[in-house]
Amino acid sequence: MSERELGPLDVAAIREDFPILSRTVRDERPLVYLDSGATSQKPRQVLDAEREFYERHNAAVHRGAHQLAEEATDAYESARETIASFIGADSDEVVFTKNATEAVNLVAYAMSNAATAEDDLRRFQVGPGDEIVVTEMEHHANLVPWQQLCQRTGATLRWFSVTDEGRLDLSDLNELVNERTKLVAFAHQSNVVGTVNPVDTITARAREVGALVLLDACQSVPHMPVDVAALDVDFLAFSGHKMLGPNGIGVLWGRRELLAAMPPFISGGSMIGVVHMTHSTWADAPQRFEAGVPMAPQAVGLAAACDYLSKVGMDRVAAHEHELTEYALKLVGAIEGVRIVGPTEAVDRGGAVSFVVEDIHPHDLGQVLDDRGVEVRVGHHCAWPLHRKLGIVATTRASFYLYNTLEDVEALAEAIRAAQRFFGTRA
Amino acid sequence: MSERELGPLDVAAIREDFPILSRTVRDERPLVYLDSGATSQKPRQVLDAEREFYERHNAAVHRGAHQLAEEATDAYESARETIASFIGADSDEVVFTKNATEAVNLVAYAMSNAATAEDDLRRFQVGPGDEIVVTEMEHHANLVPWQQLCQRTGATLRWFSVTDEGRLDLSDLNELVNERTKLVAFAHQSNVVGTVNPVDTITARAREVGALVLLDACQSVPHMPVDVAALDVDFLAFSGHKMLGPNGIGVLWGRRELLAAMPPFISGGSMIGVVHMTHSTWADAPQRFEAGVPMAPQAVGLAAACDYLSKVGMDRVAAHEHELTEYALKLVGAIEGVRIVGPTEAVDRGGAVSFVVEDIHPHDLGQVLDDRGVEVRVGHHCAWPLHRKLGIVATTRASFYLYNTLEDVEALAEAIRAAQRFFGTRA
Amino acid sequence: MQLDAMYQEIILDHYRNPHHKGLRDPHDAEAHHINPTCGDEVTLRVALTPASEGAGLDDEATVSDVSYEGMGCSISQASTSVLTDLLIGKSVAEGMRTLEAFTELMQSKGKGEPDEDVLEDAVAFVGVSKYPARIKCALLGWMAWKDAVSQSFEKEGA
Amino acid sequence: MQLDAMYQEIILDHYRNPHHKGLRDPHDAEAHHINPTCGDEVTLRVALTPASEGAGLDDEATVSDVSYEGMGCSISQASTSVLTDLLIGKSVAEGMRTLEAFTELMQSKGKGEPDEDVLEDAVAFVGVSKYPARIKCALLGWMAWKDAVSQSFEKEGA
Ligand SMILES: Cc1ncc(COP(=O)(O)O)c(C=O)c1O
Ligand SMILES: Cc1ncc(COP(=O)(O)O)c(C=O)c1O
Repeated sequence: MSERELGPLDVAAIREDFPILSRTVRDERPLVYLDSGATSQKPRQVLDAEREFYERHNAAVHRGAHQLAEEATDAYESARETIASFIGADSDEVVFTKNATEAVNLVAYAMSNAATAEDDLRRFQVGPGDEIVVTEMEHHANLVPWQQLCQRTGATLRWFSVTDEGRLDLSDLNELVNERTKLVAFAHQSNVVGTVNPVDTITARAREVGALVLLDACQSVPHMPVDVAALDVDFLAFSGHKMLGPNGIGVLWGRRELLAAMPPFISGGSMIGVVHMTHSTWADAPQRFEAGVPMAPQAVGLAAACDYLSKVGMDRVAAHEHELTEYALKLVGAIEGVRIVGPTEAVDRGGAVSFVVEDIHPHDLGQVLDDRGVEVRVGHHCAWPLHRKLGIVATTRASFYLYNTLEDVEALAEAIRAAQRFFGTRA
Repeated sequence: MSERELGPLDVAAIREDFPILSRTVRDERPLVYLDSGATSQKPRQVLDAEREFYERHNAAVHRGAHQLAEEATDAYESARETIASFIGADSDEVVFTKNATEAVNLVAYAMSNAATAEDDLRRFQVGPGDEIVVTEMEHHANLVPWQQLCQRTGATLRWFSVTDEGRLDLSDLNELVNERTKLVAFAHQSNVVGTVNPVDTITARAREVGALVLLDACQSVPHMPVDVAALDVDFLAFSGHKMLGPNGIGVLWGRRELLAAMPPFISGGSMIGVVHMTHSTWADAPQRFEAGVPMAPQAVGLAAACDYLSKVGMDRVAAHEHELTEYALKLVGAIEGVRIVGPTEAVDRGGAVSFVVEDIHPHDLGQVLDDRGVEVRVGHHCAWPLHRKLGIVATTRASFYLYNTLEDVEALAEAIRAAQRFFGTRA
Repeated sequence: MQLDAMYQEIILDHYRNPHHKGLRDPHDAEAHHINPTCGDEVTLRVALTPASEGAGLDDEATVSDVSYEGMGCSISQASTSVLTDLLIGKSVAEGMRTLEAFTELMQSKGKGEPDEDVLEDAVAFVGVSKYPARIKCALLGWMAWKDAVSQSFEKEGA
Repeated sequence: MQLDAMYQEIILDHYRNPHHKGLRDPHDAEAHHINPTCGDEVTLRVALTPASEGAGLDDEATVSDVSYEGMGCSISQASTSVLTDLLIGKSVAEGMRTLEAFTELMQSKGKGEPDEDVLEDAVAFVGVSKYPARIKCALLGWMAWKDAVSQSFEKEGA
């Protein structure tokens, strides 16, 4: 899309839609919310859509024949369509979970369940001698479930290491991903260093050896156009709450033929075919993976979030964040005593900017920033191995979204300098 | 509590709090919502509490140090306290799940995970020769997960059968629950026939043989006072959406010492102690069982629901539903050609009233009822084995809550007669 | 009262007096389908006759018999009864086209303008398409028929 | 600016010039604690001396040394430094009472009125108790101390 076609975001108008952004924190400081990587704020439109569901159409979906149940089911399935088309998928390939973490666990547990299933599910079965490959920069949500799968099955966990600049080291790609590899799981975009990983390179190798690929899209789907048709991965996981949607809903997208064959994870009502005391059969996907009364109002809210983002345009969102990221890298990177952790150029890089400030622990830094209304995250951001690898206990992370402004970046830089003055580490 | 102290519910005032109850369905018929057993409607107070969280305090809980994160964490943990005290529990014994189905699966998966865990978790381990006991009246949510556990581990599933009146047949209690029994799982109150099961009798026997007890409280916690301290069970599972709370949240209550020992189920962020590439350790309960960004706004909404119910008084709610149930059993039971399925007296029985109408299939009956605005559920209500046992393919179920009136019951009876006229089965 | 639009006399007639009910032999294949939400079941058999002496079973084969047993609501029972009237004597290919027309009608949300030449009595089900929860009922027997035919083909091929 | 209330001079002094830092021998037990949200760590050793010649290790034993190594924020580091000043030379029982008083102060939401005779420099942490996310920081060394003491007792008992 050309510059002209794209045009900039009307951030001021967007901010009007987010009630929380007009509140103040601490001593009446305006809120500078720079923690969207952890969770995003919600526009009025999303909250209204969810409430409208509760006030007008609320019923248990897929379980009733009366009018409310019909309307609720229709709202739920229409939401699935909206969300599917937001990522270029068909709606029967979209499974609702409670968050991205459950989505990853769903695949990991389905794989160990395949081991005790009667059918021929070789594609999903793992055991001693088989390997699962992850990366050192994964969020715990895309690491611990695979550790646990290996523990349950006797498979081996291997991983790509990370360079000092926070990029994946792919030099041993062909060795790491080999004939024993059953699945490769990695983040589309790092939640700590912002790195956008080379999906094509990795999936190409995975395809050569017949390994499945799961992409953790928690930090990509909210921030850039993502099209599963173009990605050539097998599974995609993301959370609603990071993309203007409600809490309590996540998505697992999976290739139709894989979802069709995969054994269930959580079992119970609405995911069954027939139930006898001694055995049960399963419904088709996606229902097979959605046991119990689902989070229909949250699905409706998430669909409203997709509509909101689509209206703004994901290209525009990405371009806006790119601008913020460049500015932040420049402004924050220029402060004496501050070191950006991760790529210092806004190339193949999203808007999570982590850094360390000499002689000020992130907790202490975060405290000073908070005191000035600048809300960032401090710690290891659920990526402990990445921090250990980079030789850092903890970092401070600023992360952006469509409602952030260049002034927010300036407030961040100014607050860092204030912390340096407060702790006497710089003049 | 004496009659005078108790006093009746002010149903008219209560109904004012539920926006959906003033809508109409089909040809402008007033809504007669008799499907609360599937899901309840939500009062304004609950929707307001959830929205207030989003608009004022939204942040990722337990993951940030800034003011919003503090407020969000505080709201989430205060909600846990409210919900805990609603069932007479301590808050660190309350685990949030997405629904009751996940809560049951959590225990079932923790048990199979115990098998591959390194620690000594004998209490949770099951394998060939061990037995899990359920009942024939279970909702699929409290049956299929145990079938699956048995499939994963080689343990044997056994069950109490059900009498023709829809009561548990406990004649073989001592044989069924024996030294091989590792866990007994059963419903506090049937979602189909309304039967309230004799918890004490069953738990007493389970205690004798050292079996764990899980109570499916989906249909009891919303409708009667429930006090875990008095119940002597080990686990209790219920859903928020059936008790005026939001969708997307459920509760697993567990005894402190069991939760402390139990291995995790879903793994990822926020449930860890330390994470290395090769291994991880776990946080204490309840965090250990709450991986990923949780459904904090839904927890806040559920706490508001508990507050709402407490203010009305659970004794009052139970008494009101008892009155409705008695009236329904009388009115509906008196219609020629109608047979109540389950106890016909309102003794040890809650407000789920299922029935069959001679020569009219439940689907057809439901259609006529719906045409008149009377919203009931038809089918097997996720309790297929119970229906098979009772020799019925499907039933029609009316289920009540605090917002239902005696007039709703009359509308139901009138609509059944209308269906009989429509299909020409009675004059 | 929208009920009359849904429960047209034709439907109630077929429900009360189902055609071709009861399982019969000979048959090439039998399919058993269940509606998981309500537990309704249908067991349906098809007998096919090759289009010409010595030919195999293909799209040109004639549906020589359809018989069934089942329990369920008026919609599922009547629609299976209508199915037997429509399909017995037709070629498999014609049968599949009828199935397609019927499925399309069911997805029309009450707005379908069915071709009476193709669907005959089945046009009466247009009202059902307004009730999403009932569409499965109407399709139950049809899905079983489709399944039984492809089983017949597979058996032959094996 | 609420920061000054939180980061009192005493805290910053201890942070910049920690007391008794560095692991020393002899010691009876060592505990390693981690704050899972930020990764901060402390390794802390205790050496206990029985209350009287020949007596076992019990509540009357004297805390003869506390030494530690660790990385973390000003609050966790300063509070561990303050801890060593407060506990070295005290009896275990007195130490536990101090821990209790400190824990209570941390739970006071900024409204505690700490007993300066018991808590000495540790009263400076009252401001921290207003920030729930930081309470764990302040308690990190204290929890390690409690742990090391009970390990010492267990070893003796074994
Ligand atoms: C008795 C019983 N158990 C379990 C469940 C499952 O609850 P949910 O679907 O909210 O997980 C229900 C309701 O559907 C129920 O009535
Ligand atoms: C890259 C990445 N993966 C996974 C997750 C887990 O998401 P959730 O906690 O919503 O399940 C997150 C966010 O916390 C993330 O940033």
